[in-house]
Amino acid sequence: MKPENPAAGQPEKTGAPAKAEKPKKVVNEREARRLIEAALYASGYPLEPKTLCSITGITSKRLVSEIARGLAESYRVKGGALEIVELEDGRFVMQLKSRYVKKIRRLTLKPLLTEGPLKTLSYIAYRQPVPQAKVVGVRGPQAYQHIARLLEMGLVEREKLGKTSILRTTKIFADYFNLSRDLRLMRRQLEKLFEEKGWKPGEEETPPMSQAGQKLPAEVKTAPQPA
Amino acid sequence: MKPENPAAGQPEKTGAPAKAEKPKKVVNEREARRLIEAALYASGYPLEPKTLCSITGITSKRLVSEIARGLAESYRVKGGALEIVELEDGRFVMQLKSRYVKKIRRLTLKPLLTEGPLKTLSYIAYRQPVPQAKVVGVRGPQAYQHIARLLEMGLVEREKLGKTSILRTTKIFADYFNLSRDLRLMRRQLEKLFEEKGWKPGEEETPPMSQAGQKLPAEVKTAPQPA
Amino acid sequence: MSSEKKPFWLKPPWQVLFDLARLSKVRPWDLNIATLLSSFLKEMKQMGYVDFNASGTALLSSSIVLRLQSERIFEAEMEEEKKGFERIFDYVPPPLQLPFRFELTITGLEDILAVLDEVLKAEKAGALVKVKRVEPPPGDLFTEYDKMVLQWEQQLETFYDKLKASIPEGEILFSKLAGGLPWKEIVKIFLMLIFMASKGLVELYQAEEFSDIKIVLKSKAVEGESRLET
Repeated sequence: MKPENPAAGQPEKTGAPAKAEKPKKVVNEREARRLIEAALYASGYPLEPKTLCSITGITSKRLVSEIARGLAESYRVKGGALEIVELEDGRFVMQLKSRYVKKIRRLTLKPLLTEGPLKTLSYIAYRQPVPQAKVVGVRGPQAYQHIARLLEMGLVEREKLGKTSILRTTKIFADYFNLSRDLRLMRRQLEKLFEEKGWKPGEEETPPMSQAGQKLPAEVKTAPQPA
Repeated sequence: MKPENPAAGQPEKTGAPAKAEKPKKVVNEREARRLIEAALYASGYPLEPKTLCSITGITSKRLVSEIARGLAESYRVKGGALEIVELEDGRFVMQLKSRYVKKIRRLTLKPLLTEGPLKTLSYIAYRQPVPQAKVVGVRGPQAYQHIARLLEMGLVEREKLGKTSILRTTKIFADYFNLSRDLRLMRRQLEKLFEEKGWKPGEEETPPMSQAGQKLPAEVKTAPQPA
Repeated sequence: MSSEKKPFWLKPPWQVLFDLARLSKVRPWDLNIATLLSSFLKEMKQMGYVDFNASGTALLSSSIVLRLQSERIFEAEMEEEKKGFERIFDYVPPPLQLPFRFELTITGLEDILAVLDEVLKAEKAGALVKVKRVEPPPGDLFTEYDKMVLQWEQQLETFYDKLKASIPEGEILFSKLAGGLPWKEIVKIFLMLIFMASKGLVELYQAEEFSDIKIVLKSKAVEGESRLET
């Protein structure tokens, strides 16, 4: 092991020394695409076209966005577990398709949200702006912990309105699902997302959750999980 | 010292009967491939075929390795910035091709851990298996928080031995930093690395602190295990 | 005593600070303690001498008002929290699974080695810190508070129900109620009674300092009255 050589053990033997620390020169489109892919993979957060320009050395934001869009399309066509999403504001992000998240939970070094906080998040997103007391009333007292975690992660924000605490989702939340920042529009988008999961707003039929220990009626009222 | 499996980290005997933890529904190969991709992406460190079996529900390590190899091949053909590499010991890892590593440095990359928890982790790694009380004695009371974080991330595990809590690093730690999973070997590796630097643990002048950003992410991505 | 001969502090607006019976009737947030006290001090200075008795009383009253003010806030919060725990039915949509985004980190083995050297130096220097087990750091203050209030409310409720069931006569002496219990429990019961008294669930009577406390369940009394009426 040669820790002083960071590339040690990398099976790649391209022989091409990575000399370009300053990729200012215009690179070809294929290379730009790879650089964008590298940047999106490494960052773990949405990147602006401006940043992608600086990484690739391309000066046109439009061009860089086009290349990124092409990359996103190639991911979509390949149909793998990863996706590159262009957000409403023109930023790009690489992520795991959400249906795979549960399955890889134990492998990640990044602690992930469990089902409880995720449901609380769903509820806040659906009913926002919603008083904290209502969220707790529906989700049970453990919602206080969920809310604390969601606040910590920046997915939800709390605002004092007199004696009441009002909760709503943040831009970070909207970024994750590429939702509109307009609350009404977001609600419609969310309804669509929920429908895709087999849930219809206001529908009475709500088979009990399979998990044991679901004591709160609110918990029982949730729609079945997709397998 | 916990009786470590001496074969841990060694190339797997593909002929050995695979004991899947919970025989899950066998997924089709395409879906298995996506699950492997998801797992490799999410972990960021090398995964054993055994782990990939448990993620995909496939019982044969040979089959799972074959699928992973197919996935690696598709990455190679695509020629992007990412690659999937099969290490000498049969583990698979997804990583950024080394020539792109330098180029994405300008992005704000987060450290795995801040300095405090990192110090606590390094101490545990060097002195393991080590009583928690000793770690706290050397590192101060804030070490309790560090330990909690390290446990949550799965880098460290705690075992009760009577009234004493014993700490040691996990396989994930070894895989992440490309160290042997055998604790004695790991210590020897750490000592050797110290010597290579001309340092004597805790005796000479502090080596210059590595600058954040100078650490190449590729280093995090593991190289093949030393034999 | 004619009003002319009264010291200035027994006149409005300071008068309220020296009349405890009245103090308990005012709405605490109607009093501007800061203004009241600064004008009181100004008047006192003008008098040419300081009456420590009066100043002491003013100080005591101010602290009572401040306490009442904070209690009001607390009550309001409690009210909100209580409302929060009423079970509400609403349709809860299924959990939205957040997509996972990998983050390449810049921590490598070299970082481990660099910090390890420092740690081992500290170890060698015998810089062993004597450490007491510390509790994990408090989480979000509001959450902790919320949890505490919830627990407290639940305990209070259970305790009150038990009390109602176990003393049909509606009153009991504290010594009888808490006799034989561990010290910690006694303190807990005492605090709960104080809390219940402030909520008007019980009345507490103590003939003199350090004498036994008589606890009278208010609902019992009310029920008793209503039974008598019928």
